[in-house]
Amino acid sequence: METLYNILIDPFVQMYEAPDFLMQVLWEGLVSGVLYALIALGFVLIFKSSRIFNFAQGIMVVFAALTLVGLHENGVPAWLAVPLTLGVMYVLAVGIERVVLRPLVGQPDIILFMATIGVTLFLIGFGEFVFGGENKVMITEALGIPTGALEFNPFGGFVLIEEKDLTAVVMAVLLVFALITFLNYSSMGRAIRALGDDHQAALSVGISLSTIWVIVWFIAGVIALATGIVWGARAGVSFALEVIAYKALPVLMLGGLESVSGAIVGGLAIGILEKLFEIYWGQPFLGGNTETWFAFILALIVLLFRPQGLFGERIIERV
Amino acid sequence: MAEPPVTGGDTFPKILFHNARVYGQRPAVREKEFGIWQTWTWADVLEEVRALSLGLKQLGCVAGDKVAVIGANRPQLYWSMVAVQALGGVPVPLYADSIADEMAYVLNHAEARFAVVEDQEQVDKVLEISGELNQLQHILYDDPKGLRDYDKKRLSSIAHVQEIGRQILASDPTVAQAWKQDAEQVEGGDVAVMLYTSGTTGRPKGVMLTYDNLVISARNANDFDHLNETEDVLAYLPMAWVGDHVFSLAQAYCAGYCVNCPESLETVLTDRKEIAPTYFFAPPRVFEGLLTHVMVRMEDASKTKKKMFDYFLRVADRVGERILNGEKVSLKDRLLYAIGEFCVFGPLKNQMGFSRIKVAYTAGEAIGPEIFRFYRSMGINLKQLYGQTESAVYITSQPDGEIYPDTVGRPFKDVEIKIAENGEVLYRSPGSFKAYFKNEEATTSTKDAEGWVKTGDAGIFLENGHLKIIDRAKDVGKLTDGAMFAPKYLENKLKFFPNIKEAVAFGHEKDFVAVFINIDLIAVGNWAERNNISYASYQELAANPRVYEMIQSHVEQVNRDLAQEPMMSGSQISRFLVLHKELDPDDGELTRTQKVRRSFIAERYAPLIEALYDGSTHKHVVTQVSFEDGRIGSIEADVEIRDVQTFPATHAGAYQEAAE
Amino acid sequence: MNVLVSPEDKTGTQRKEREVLLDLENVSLSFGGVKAITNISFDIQRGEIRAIIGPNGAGKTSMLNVINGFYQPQQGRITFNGKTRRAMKPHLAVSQGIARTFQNVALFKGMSTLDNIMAGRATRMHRNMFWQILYYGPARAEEIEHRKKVEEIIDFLEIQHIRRTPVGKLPYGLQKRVELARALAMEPELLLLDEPMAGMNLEEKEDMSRFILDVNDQLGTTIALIEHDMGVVMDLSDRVVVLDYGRKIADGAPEEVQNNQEVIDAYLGVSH
Amino acid sequence: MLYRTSGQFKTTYESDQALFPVKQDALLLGVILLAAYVVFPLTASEFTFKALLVPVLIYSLAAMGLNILTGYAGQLSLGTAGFMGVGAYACYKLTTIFPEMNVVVALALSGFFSAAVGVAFGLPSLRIKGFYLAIATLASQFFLVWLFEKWAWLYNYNASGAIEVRTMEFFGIVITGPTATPVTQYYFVLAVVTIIAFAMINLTRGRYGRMWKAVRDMDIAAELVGINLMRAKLTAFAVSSYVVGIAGALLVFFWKGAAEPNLFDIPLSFQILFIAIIGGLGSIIGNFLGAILLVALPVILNVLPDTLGLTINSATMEHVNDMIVGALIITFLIVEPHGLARFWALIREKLIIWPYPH
Repeated sequence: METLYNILIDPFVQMYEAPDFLMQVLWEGLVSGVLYALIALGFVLIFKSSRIFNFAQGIMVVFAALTLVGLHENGVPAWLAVPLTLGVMYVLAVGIERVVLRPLVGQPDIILFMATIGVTLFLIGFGEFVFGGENKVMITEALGIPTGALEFNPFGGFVLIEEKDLTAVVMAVLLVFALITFLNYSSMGRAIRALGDDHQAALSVGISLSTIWVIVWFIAGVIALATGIVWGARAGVSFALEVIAYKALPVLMLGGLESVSGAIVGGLAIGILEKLFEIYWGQPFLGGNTETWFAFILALIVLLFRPQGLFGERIIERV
Repeated sequence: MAEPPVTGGDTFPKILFHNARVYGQRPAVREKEFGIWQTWTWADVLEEVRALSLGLKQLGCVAGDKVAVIGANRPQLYWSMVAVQALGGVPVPLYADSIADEMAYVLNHAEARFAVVEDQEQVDKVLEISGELNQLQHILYDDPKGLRDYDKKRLSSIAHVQEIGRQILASDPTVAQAWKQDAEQVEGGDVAVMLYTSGTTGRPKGVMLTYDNLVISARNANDFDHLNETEDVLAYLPMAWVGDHVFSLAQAYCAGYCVNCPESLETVLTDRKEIAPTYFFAPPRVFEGLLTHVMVRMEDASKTKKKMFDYFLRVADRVGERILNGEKVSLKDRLLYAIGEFCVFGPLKNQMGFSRIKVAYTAGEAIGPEIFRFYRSMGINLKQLYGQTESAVYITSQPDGEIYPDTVGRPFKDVEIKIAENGEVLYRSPGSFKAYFKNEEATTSTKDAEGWVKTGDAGIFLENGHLKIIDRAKDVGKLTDGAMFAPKYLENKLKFFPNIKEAVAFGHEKDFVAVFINIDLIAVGNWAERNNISYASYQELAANPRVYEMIQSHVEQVNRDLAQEPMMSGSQISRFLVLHKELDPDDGELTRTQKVRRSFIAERYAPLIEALYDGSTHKHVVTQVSFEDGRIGSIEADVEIRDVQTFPATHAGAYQEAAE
Repeated sequence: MNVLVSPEDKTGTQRKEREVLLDLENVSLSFGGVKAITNISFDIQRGEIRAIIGPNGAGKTSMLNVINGFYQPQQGRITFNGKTRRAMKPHLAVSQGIARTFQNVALFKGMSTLDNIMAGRATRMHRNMFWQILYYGPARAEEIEHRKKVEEIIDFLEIQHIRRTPVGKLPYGLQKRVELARALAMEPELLLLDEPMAGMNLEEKEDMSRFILDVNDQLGTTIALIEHDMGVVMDLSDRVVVLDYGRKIADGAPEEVQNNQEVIDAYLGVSH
Repeated sequence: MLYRTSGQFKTTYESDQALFPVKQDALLLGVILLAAYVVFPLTASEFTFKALLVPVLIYSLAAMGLNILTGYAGQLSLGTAGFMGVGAYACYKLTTIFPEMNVVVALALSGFFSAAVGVAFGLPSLRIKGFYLAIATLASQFFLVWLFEKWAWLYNYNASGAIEVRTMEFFGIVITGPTATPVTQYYFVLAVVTIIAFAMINLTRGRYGRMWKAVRDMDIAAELVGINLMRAKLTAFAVSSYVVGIAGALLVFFWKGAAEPNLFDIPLSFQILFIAIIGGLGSIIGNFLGAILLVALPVILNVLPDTLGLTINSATMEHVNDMIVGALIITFLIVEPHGLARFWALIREKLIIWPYPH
């Protein structure tokens, strides 16, 4: 009985009794959720436009961050390092289009998926080969990101909000808005969205498929860089970061592979829920570190009841 | 004549008893069906034949009855022949593709009381003519597909008849013994089978062959090529043809070897590859087609592979046949040949299904020397023989080590041969037929009182003792100077050049020999393409001077060969022309089997023949043609006529020596 | 030899008894408000060839999907072989005796012709994993027993030469034939054919018609068939039911249906 | 050229459905088995056993298990390493709880544990398809590794958090633990792999194989020919996880000797997946070819600089290795998306129709 009480009732009692701590937890969760959502957005963009499940999205985050820090370490000033890194991401997008996508066009999904795993492996090797494998510190200050912390005292308690996290959220929001604007109001954006439904229709807009692919992969690269900077500022830069790439996957399961809004809502939900679970249930009862799997199990359970995901449409099978 | 051999018996039912005892568990028949080679051992075959035989007996089949057998090579049809023989009846195999009219004639003439047929198609054919058939009582069929709703009063499946036989066997244990005793009453001198020959003129004649004819010939043939119970043959030629009857039944029973029936006519190639027969017969066109197939497929090969392929083919051409004949060949060549065997010949034989070939025969027509040599150089012991229905196949045959592309071999064991005044080949042998069924007149005109049988073919003996067939005896003529003129012989020599598709020779009662030539549009077309000669039609290509030059060189080559041959040097070709149109069955110039209709052509192109002999170099002609869509039109042409060089004879008088 | 063919003295008498094999009563089917089939009733008699025709979008394929349990109708009764049901798991259709082919060939592309047809015998094979692993004894015996049946079907439909070919490499007409073979391997009482001749040339159509008649005639299989080629429908079928916009507009012998004004209008009203 | 199939006709379905209907295939296999059972043990060094032969066999086996699920039944899985871990931990617990238990029995039983876990995680496959399922299998991956870390009972409360294999005997011969010789371990692994490989070949060419492939190629049609999708998918998960579990147990017991939870983390899953894909999905021999390539390559890359007289530090070498493997995967997918097995099949086909080009 007591165990049941401890598991089912007590955590909520704690939340009620220490609302400031709950708020702190929710904020932390929200920040992670924003990052998950960003990575998931990269996935969705690429999947929508080319039906490729881009496993390399997570590693592109690390690669972008690593390139930025690496350049700076080698004496490139920060204001130059950012556009240079964007240049590298563009080259990467072109390279992937030429070397991987073009020769493999028309192959089954799983083959393309495997190819992106190959890209992942290659990027890990390449990044470490060039910049070394050790953990690096994000050049937060050089980029002009504030590093202070804001203190609030709601409910007579204490909540600390780091300014770089705040910057992250703001940046993310801006990025998402920019992206949505681009997708909805530019002809290129509309072409990208149309591509998901019908290749021919998209081509009739007058933009070649390979251009679209390069652009989409480049946008994914930009998102990766933004995510990399923010996450790197929180956790340092190394390929250990790739774990967060995996986090985007349950987000995709929840939100659907093709839904931009799904990616955002799913990302935030998972960020917050996994944090809550870890703090109130994981650490007291399960020895902690439940964040590695919580999101997956959650997504799995949701999918069992809604196989089409939260935002997907019901599929009618035809023969 | 030789003594009838005693081992195994002198009739097929008796040999079957012997085989079931001696080779009981060895495979006797295989048939590709349902994806695998269904196999029956000799013991199984005896059981099947006995059941069928007793069932037939129940249906009323008695000694002396004729039973027609119609269809493709199916084990059940082969069994039905022996089942009938065991009752003292005579099987009469018919060509499965013969039209209803022909079939009606043969069935009536043979007085067939039963017909054993393959499938619905044949049943339909027989039922269609059943009104005209006075004797026919009952039809048996093998494949029941589509026959479900047929009236079964006069129709039973073979399986059903066998079931009746098995019930009789089960109900009375003495039946088996009685049946066997009855079967043993039949003797070697009795008629075993009647084979109808599709004569070029008149109605088909029923050739009656006795058990002795078949059994002795088969045993001699098996001895000659050392064939035994381990052989595998593929039964794919028409069952009504004497060759199939001897190879797939007589020799198979006598040696105890296994006969393999392909799944269908379309799958013969794959089936042959699977079985890889050890003993194989095919008419020249099969070998020719196969070689073309190989060469066409090799055209797409990569450059290096093609080079290697060509190189080893040259090696084979140089030494392959000598190695096959057991002659002395240098170690280096042997080594090269061995490498070629690994890289090319072995795989090629594998693809053609000739990996296990012990002996292969070709007969019926002249085979191109190139083609003949190709197979022999691959290490395939391909030989030629000469025979006909009336002789139960074997008249002459080439012994191992004495192989020539242009002969048909030495007289077969127990066969005597002589050449008549007019050049016709006559023989007397244990295989020569008893008589034509119900045709005394034809019998006496073919077979004389001493047993000499006219073959209808003209031939000569070469100094090496081999017989060489020249032409149909009735076509052989004489030039005005008395030299022998064998048109088909000349035509064949010309046709061995790939560029020449057809040739028609004239010369009987003329001063010299002259020929019409049809070029091969594909071969010459390729040559023209390579040499940048443009042409719009057959007619234009045929009239091209460079084509004429090429053909002229071929004709002169033929003359050069003829000059060295006994008897033939006098009939060298003096003049030729290349016809302005292709000879076509639609115009009646060829038969449907692509044979030249000599007299028709002579009539149709009389002006051209005239021009050949009046010395003119050009002749303008108008010819009527029928197009594929049935319209009739005419073509006009100015046909060039050329003179050809002839050569002095280098071989006169050889014939007389050889004939003695 | 050929066990597909019943003993010879047996003739097709059973067909004349006119026993109802499948009876549909007032069946309706809709997808989220869209009505695919509205209140349709008709029956299929044992041994007949029953055609279901109608313009595009008339609900023909949905009808087949209802019959074999792939779609669950919202209303109505389906009586097959004396048993009444509304819902059924689709994979149970085969063990009930219903097999079908598909409008767009639905073969297993990565498998050979032989394996595709063998897959049609899935419900009849039962040897457990232990024997399967050994591929010996009972498992092999079972495999061979079914291979024999399958070979008879291969022989029946004359597809011997493509036995080992991966079906993905076959021309369309042959794929259709393999699909029919797979359906026959299920030894169905009722065979549903969804446009068996779509996309075929004349010769292939003739072959297929012959096979359909053979199946009906020699194996005694009842056939329900959707087909656009009216000539084929008139030649093959014993009775025809006509659908339009999910409703039944005619039912009867081919020549009756052919002259029915409503049918003529339905066809004229729709362009193809 | 070498494949001369003429004259190899079949008179019974038994021979037509034999393991090797073509004589030359059987011959080739004989040669390979001879090499594996006789030539290698006589010639290989300790290093070769430890770095090449044993890992190749174990990885092949794991990939074979994955191939059953992904290549035959069409269910993409990214959680192979987790199931390997279940096999390894189950074997560890079995041998410590029942010290008398024969190691072969423990091995065989441990497969059942991974099979059970596999079926449990396979249940979602009944509702979830394609990439969604692939992501779902990652759930098992992360959850299981977390479990190996947190559930101290699994590693007998060792302070290190790792499992260590004690010395065990098999009919008097030491086969596990530090004192076991590489040759005996190699023979043991080889025997296990041989047996399972034959079992899988048999399984995949029989009714289960057809059932799985039908589900893979077109699940709706499979259902309508009467295949129970649930049963087909779950048996695939069970068989796959069984084999994978045994591979995991072999990995720890006969190669590494000890294991920490992170051994079974996602990189191992991916390595197995690479082997299966480069080897060829839907093939058994492909797994061996893929494992040879992906295991041998790093070893060669490590040895190569030494033999060339270059000194490159091992960390750099590892990075280069990653790059090369990544590039190789992409290249292979472009050149032959169906893997080495298809490559071999094409060569074999060429040899059969030789000298014809096609």
